[in-house]
Amino acid sequence: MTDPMPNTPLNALQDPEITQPARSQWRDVWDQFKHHKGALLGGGFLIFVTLAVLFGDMIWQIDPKKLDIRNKDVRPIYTAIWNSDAKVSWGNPLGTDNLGRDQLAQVIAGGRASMAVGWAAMILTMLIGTTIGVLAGFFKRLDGPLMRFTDLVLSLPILPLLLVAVTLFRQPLRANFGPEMGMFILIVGVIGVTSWMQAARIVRGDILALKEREFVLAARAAGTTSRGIIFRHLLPNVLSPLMVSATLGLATAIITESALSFLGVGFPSDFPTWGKMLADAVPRMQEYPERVMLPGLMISLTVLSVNYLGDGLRDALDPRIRGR
Amino acid sequence: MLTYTIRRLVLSVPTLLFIALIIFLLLQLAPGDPMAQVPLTVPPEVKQKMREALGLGQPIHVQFWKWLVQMFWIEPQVFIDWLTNKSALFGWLPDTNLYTACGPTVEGPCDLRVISWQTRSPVMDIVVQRLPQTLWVVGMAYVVGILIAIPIGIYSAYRQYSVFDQAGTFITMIGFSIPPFFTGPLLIVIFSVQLGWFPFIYDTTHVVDDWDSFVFQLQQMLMPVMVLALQTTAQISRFMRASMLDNLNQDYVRTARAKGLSEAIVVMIHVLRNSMIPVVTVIALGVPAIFGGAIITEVVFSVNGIGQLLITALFANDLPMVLTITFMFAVLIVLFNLIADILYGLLDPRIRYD
Amino acid sequence: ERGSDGHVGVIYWQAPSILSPYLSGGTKDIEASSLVIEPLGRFDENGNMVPFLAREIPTIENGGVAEDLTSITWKLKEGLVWSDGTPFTSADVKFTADYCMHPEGGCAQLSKFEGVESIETPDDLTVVINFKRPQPYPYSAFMGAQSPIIQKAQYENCMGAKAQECTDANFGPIGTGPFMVEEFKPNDVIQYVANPNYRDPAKPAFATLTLKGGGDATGAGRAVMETGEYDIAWNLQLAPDVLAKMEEGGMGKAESAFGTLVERIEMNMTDPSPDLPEGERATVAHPHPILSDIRVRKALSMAIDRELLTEIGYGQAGTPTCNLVPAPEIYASDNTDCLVQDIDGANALLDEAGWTMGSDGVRTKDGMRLSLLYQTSTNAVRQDFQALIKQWWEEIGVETELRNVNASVFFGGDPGSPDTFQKFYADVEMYANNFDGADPQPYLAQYRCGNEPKPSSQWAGENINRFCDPAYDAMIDELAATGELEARAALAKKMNDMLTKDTYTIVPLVNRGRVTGVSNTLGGFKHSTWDSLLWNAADWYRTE
Amino acid sequence: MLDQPIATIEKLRVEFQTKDGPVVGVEDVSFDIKPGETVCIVGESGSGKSVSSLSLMRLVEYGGGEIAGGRLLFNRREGDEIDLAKTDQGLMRTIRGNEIGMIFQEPMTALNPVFTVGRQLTEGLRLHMGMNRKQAEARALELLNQVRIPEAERRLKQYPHELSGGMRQRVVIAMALACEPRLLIADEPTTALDVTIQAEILALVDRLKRETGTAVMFITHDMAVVAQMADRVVVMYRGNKVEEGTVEEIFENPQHDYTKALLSAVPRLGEMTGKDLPEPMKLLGVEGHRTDPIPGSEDVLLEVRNLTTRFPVKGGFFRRTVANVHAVEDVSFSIRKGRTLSLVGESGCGKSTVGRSILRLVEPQEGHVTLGGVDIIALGHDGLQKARADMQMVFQDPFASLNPQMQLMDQVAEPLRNYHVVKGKELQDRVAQLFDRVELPRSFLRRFPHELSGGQRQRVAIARALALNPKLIVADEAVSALDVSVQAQVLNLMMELQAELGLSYLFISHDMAVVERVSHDVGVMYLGRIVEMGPRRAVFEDPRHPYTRALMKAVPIADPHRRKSEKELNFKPIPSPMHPVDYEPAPSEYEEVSPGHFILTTDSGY
Ligand SMILES: Nc1ncnc2c1ncn2[C@@H]1O[C@H](COP(=O)(O)OP(=O)(O)OP(=O)(O)O)[C@@H](O)[C@H]1O
Ligand SMILES: Nc1ncnc2c1ncn2[C@@H]1O[C@H](COP(=O)(O)OP(=O)(O)OP(=O)(O)O)[C@@H](O)[C@H]1O
Ligand SMILES: [Mg+2]
Ligand SMILES: [Mg+2]
Repeated sequence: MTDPMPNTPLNALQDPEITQPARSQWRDVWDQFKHHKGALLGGGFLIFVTLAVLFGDMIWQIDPKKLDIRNKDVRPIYTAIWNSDAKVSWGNPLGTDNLGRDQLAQVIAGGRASMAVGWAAMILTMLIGTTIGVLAGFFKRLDGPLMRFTDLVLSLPILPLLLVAVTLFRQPLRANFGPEMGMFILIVGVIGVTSWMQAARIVRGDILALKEREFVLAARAAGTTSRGIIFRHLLPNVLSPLMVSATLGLATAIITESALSFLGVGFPSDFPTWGKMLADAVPRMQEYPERVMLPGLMISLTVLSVNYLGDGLRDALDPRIRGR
Repeated sequence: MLTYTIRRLVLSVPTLLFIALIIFLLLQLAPGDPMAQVPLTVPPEVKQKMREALGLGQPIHVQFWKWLVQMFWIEPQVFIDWLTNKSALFGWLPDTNLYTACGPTVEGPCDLRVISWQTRSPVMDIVVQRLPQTLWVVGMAYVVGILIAIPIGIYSAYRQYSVFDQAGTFITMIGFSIPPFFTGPLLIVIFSVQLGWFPFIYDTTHVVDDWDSFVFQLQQMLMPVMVLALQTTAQISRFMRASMLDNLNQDYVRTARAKGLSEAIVVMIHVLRNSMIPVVTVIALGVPAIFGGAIITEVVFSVNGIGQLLITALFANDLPMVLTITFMFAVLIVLFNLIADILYGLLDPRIRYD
Repeated sequence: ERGSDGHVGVIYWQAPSILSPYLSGGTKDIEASSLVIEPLGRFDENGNMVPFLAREIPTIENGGVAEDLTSITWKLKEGLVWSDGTPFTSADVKFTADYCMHPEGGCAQLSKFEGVESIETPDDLTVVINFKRPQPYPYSAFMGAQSPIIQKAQYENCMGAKAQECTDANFGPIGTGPFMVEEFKPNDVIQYVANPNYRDPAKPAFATLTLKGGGDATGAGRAVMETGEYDIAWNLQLAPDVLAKMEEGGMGKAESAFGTLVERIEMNMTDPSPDLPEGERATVAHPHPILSDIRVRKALSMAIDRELLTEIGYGQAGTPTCNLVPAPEIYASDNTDCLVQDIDGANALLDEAGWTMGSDGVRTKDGMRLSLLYQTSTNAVRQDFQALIKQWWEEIGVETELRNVNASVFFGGDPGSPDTFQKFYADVEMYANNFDGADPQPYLAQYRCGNEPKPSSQWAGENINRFCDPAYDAMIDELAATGELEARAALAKKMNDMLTKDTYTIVPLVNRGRVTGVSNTLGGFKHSTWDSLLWNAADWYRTE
Repeated sequence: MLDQPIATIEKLRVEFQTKDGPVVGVEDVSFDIKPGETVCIVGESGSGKSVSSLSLMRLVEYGGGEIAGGRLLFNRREGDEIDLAKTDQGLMRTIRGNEIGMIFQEPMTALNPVFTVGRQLTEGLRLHMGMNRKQAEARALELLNQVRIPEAERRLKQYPHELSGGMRQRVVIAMALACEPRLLIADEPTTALDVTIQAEILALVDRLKRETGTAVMFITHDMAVVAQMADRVVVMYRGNKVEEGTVEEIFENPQHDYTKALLSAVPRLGEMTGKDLPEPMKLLGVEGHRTDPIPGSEDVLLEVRNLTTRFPVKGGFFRRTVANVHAVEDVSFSIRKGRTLSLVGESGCGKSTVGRSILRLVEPQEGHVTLGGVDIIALGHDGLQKARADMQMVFQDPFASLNPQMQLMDQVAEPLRNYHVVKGKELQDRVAQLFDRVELPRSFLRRFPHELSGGQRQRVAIARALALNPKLIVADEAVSALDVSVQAQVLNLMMELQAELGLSYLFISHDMAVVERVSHDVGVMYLGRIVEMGPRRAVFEDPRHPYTRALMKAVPIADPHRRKSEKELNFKPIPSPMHPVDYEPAPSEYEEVSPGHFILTTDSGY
């Protein structure tokens, strides 16, 4: 494994030629990403869950809202292993709830709502947070006012805001988008409006530091406008910290929605979400532990995989790590 | 440093006033009428009179001004009176009597405190009543969470990607993602129902005066504290780990090792001290949240702290209560932001504020 | 012996916020204050009147009630003292009435004193109440937990508008009851100690009582039946299987007692459409486009399987009913037609009404979809009911949108909120209601034309459905003038039927028992649904 | 006994386990160090110098490395010899800092920012020498005096950031010397420092070696430093030792190709003596490039008059300006077409600020800047953007000045896009031509900065600066971060471009040897002012201003026969450029000592 000794002084001074062919950035990101087992698993799980909640109802066609009182309190199929008397049925592999709704169908439908809330709220959070963070970090004049504004929003409790929003906007939203979509917009909106502050602070901090970096100065010297600097140079560089807070944001949005369901200010009662399934199952968790486990596990695993995915993406997107 | 602190404090006054105004306006938007509970039979003129007694029906800016006066002028007077008359610490001071309560027997000028619409009693009194349990349970949970989180964070970072690190990440994330309305009942079923070890209805009237009552206090605190601490632990340990990782690769760590210092000293003194700087500020920033952020846990264990007070007030349309509590949160947030900044300056000699 | 049994704990998952029934209509507040202040007489577990501060219940037979029903004379027990040791006199009783009837006081129990013209106190032990008109049921004032006697000395300066400012009195009333307030933490907990001046020297058996508020019904049930931390848990509206599981804990029982509490669906007779201008929405100006047709209402009722609802939601603690007034016996109509579910019949009825089934399973008529918004308060059992009923209604081609509102808001009565049950910005809504005491007259009188919640009355009013029928109004007046019990009962049944099976304005579902968790070691607890749950706290004792 | 080496490295091999499999840090290195001797390890960046030294300390393990083979024999104080490669970490701890001291490269980060200097100094003493606190403090004080830190007593209580870079590096040295180690490893101890401070530190290490007889292993990539310090030299190349010999042997008679090439690339102060014009370096083995002098023209391109730039310092309760940093004070000069003006001076004297003020990347307070007849200072926002097309900038750190997230193609195309010069296919061609120009393969177009070496990155930066055909390029320390060999190539490239395109450079540097090589004219800056300015030859061969003289003296010369003695060094600390708001500095006045050669006659603060 010895390097060929340079036979001429010329070679001695040349940099070792890069031999691999040029690769696209995304290929590179993927290569780095591949090394992170947790991220791969997390990403895989997330894709699986997303596909499952999106298309699961095509395969498992039972209506999640359909009540079947005769078939209530069916245990999941695997309980038969240790308890041969258990009421199980292949028609409801994961059992049914106290009104005979199929749990599998509910998990699928609930996941769709939870994931949609999570993603939408996260994207909204990131949009607001990034905009405010960039403006505050880049334009010195805006920094003070925007940061005070951030303090202000931080001190607003989410619950009163939601209640106010519900009373003010539910009617028009319901009229325009229907009860479920209207509530969805409302919840996503409120979560988005009350949780962007963390992202804004992170972005602002990073922008403040990046702004002093030489490549920004170089871009400015090359005649790039502020707009160009923000979009071409700064934003791509705050991507990896943003990624982390985005993944956390997704997780908190899912959890916040479930807390709202628990407090009874969320979706209509027959509209399943993981949070509501969990909340509904809590009083019977001794007799039917699977009913809390199922949505609980889904929430936890999703959050966990999102977190791992975020870790992996951060590593993959950070050129300092990728470069070495 | 002192100038900086004073400057920030002075600057925070307009910020707070502004925040108060925004909250006030926001709550005005919210529907709510304190006269909702008054029966129909009361004639409208009387209702109007009652409204006026509560300061309603006046133009918004007058109402706001009135609230400000009550909050910043009258309540402090009450507090000073209490300090000089009743409190153990300052009771030796000559008794003051700045505040004259309006009451059925009082003639002449009197001061009206911020009155809750729901209970018709001063808001501040109720808030003060709620402080002990909030601090015992929610505050303690924060402390416990931090105490658990920091060692976990340190060790996870020191042995990055080890089994401990992976398991720690896994467990803390699970802890982070499981809502308290599940963990709470779970603990209750296990520890109260099955094992019968702890009571789960929090007794807010319990007074700690001897060892036994202290033990009881610990028992009744344990479960809510555990539920809440789980979340704190999850978050702080992530921060701690990240911060440690940042510092473990610094040049000064190599210098310390080159001096022949043992690993324990290198990690626990050189690295930890630096890593704590950002974490301490994160911890300070989290303090305001503990006062309001535990609503669900408070409901599950009937702790009835400030979070529960806020939510009942909200549902009962008790505007003065909501306004006061939210404003107190805002004060805490602004204050702890300042504290976090000052702590940063104190902990990190490189930062100088002047 | 007084105080020998130590401590007793009561848990209410709604926390009392004030200790005066005159300033708050909330059950939690009324019942919490019932331990301290007492009325002249109460209703026992069977709905019978028992004298408390009065020597006996005045009747026409014993001469207490005037023949012409225009006055009632109460004789007070001798030697009664307030907990502070001062004597209890008829002046206190008269003061109580003056306090509540003060026009500026905002008294929440003013209806109890309706029709009262004057109160005389010929001597310290006699109270005479004169009515404006003959009062066939003269027991509304000073009977039951809603109108206890407060101490004149304590409240003298709290008349009228000042009532609100008397925090000390409102938080710590002086009473004649078995307990006195030691510490009151609003919305949290109340500590009581035995009243040293209680009239029966051997009672109460408990030296202290804690009334803890807050948490949720599940927690409250658990604390009594599974961990035994508390002795009484109030109002456990939990699914029967959940309650049964809790009873397995072995520390207590879920006791249910039936009264007049009926879980029902109310049909909105007016149009709640948001397209209407604010102020006209859900008012009598616009009849409901769908529900005005009695056939639709009837079909909706026929589609419901009340047996199943009861089994799922209440088990032993409920019976299916078709009546608005299910008790007392003599007032209960024998109406049982609704108990059998009839989907086909309902479908036929809707066909007949001109609602044709669409391809998506929803009926339409003249381009209008048979689509209803169904609201109720947030509560696990109610949500189960909603889901079940929605399913049945879908089977008859009715599209249903569900909504649940936080109970505090739903029943909060706030005219600013669009979500109160009075505003009824929905097509149908579900809740439970009952009447105090044993006389249904005021209850039935609620459905008078004009008594509906409307903008001009700040959305207050009890005629929730906006029902209006002159014939019914006439019966209300007739009932008010009838003194004879049989005739009253017949009239009341007729009125009940009119609201339920004749018009399907109110669709009763379940006659709900009140479920209370009671510790196995608590003796003497008598479950009355007619009065405060804690009405006989003086008689409680510890077994074993 | 004296001849017996203190440390012997035999066939050392170090591997790093990385995600992409094992990486060999050091492949095969053997040499020894005798007491009282300075062995210099040279080699370009990444050749394994640091890894070798860290292996000797057994610190590589903490960086993820592993000693895969070889022996590291060390003679302990008690006289027994042990193999450090096999010693356990417990025993190592008693050796580290005690018998082997180490000085690290970066004085800014080698000290823990949150502990006082005193605490960090005494830590090792208390551990190894068993001293109590008092004794340790006394010894620390003694050490600080030994390394000539003024006001040593006060320094002990200060935090690292309160000390200047030079002082910090001295503290690190004091720390390494604390327990009187028998072997001192200095890993590039002066790379980050100013020439003057560097000279002092070198002298200090040399003196310590002489006085205490410590063996020194001195790692550097700077051949001039080697010439000043070494007794023996070990040359490393890509993980291997390629040559070893006494310092004279290496300099006079290098055997290995790499050593030869390296020496040919080193600019030596004095090489240009007698020449008026700059000329590209002759690089060994690089055939066919011209090394003709570059004449330039006489037309003035850039005219700077009385440029003053100050940075406000805010403070007090109302955040008002309480003082100003006088970064640039009354500076005037001009640059002719096709010529290079160099600005030299110590760190913080305002060189960069001059460059940035000309492009108005910072706003100057006063003064006139005219570029080809355009008054830059008077321009509005749009005009300025247009004007910047004529003047471009190349920054110091090739890594920092390229956006890590952008492909090189886009980075070079950015100025073209900004000015809408060309579009589409044409744009790509243009960028490709620019790559050819700076001798980068076109296959690099789609790469990212991290995939390139430092020299290649700097070429990209130059290509970007060239994109708009500017008339002036401000090269702010454009080669300081590069290895000598790479530096020589980049310098040659710049000079070739100048010869071909008639570019003018404002060349900012603190490296006198480089400046001597490239400039037509030189300005020496001190504390915001130009203290001496004139044709390069005049300034270098006949420095008049006392500061210029001191600076020249401090520059190490890459010739082992011209070592400097410590006595010649005598520097004053630079005074602070911060002044209260009402401070009104006097204007600069110059005296022309020979044609075009001016020196400052008014007070410069030196
Ligand atoms: N922690 C590490 N992980 C992986 N590879 C490493 C690590 N440290 C050093 N290397 C590799 O070992 C080789 C030698 O590095 P070393 O730091 O010794 O170079 P150097 O000669 O000191 O360079 P410089 O002059 O830049 O300090 C390099 O190729 C480098 O990539
Ligand atoms: N943005 C700024 N704000 C405040 N002070 C500044 C700023 N930029 C530079 N200075 C100060 O101006 C002085 C000159 O700085 P400048 O960067 O021009 O020095 P330099 O000669 O380029 O130094 P170096 O060789 O270290 O790059 C220094 O004292 C520096 O601290
Ligand atoms: Mg190195
Ligand atoms: Mg500079």
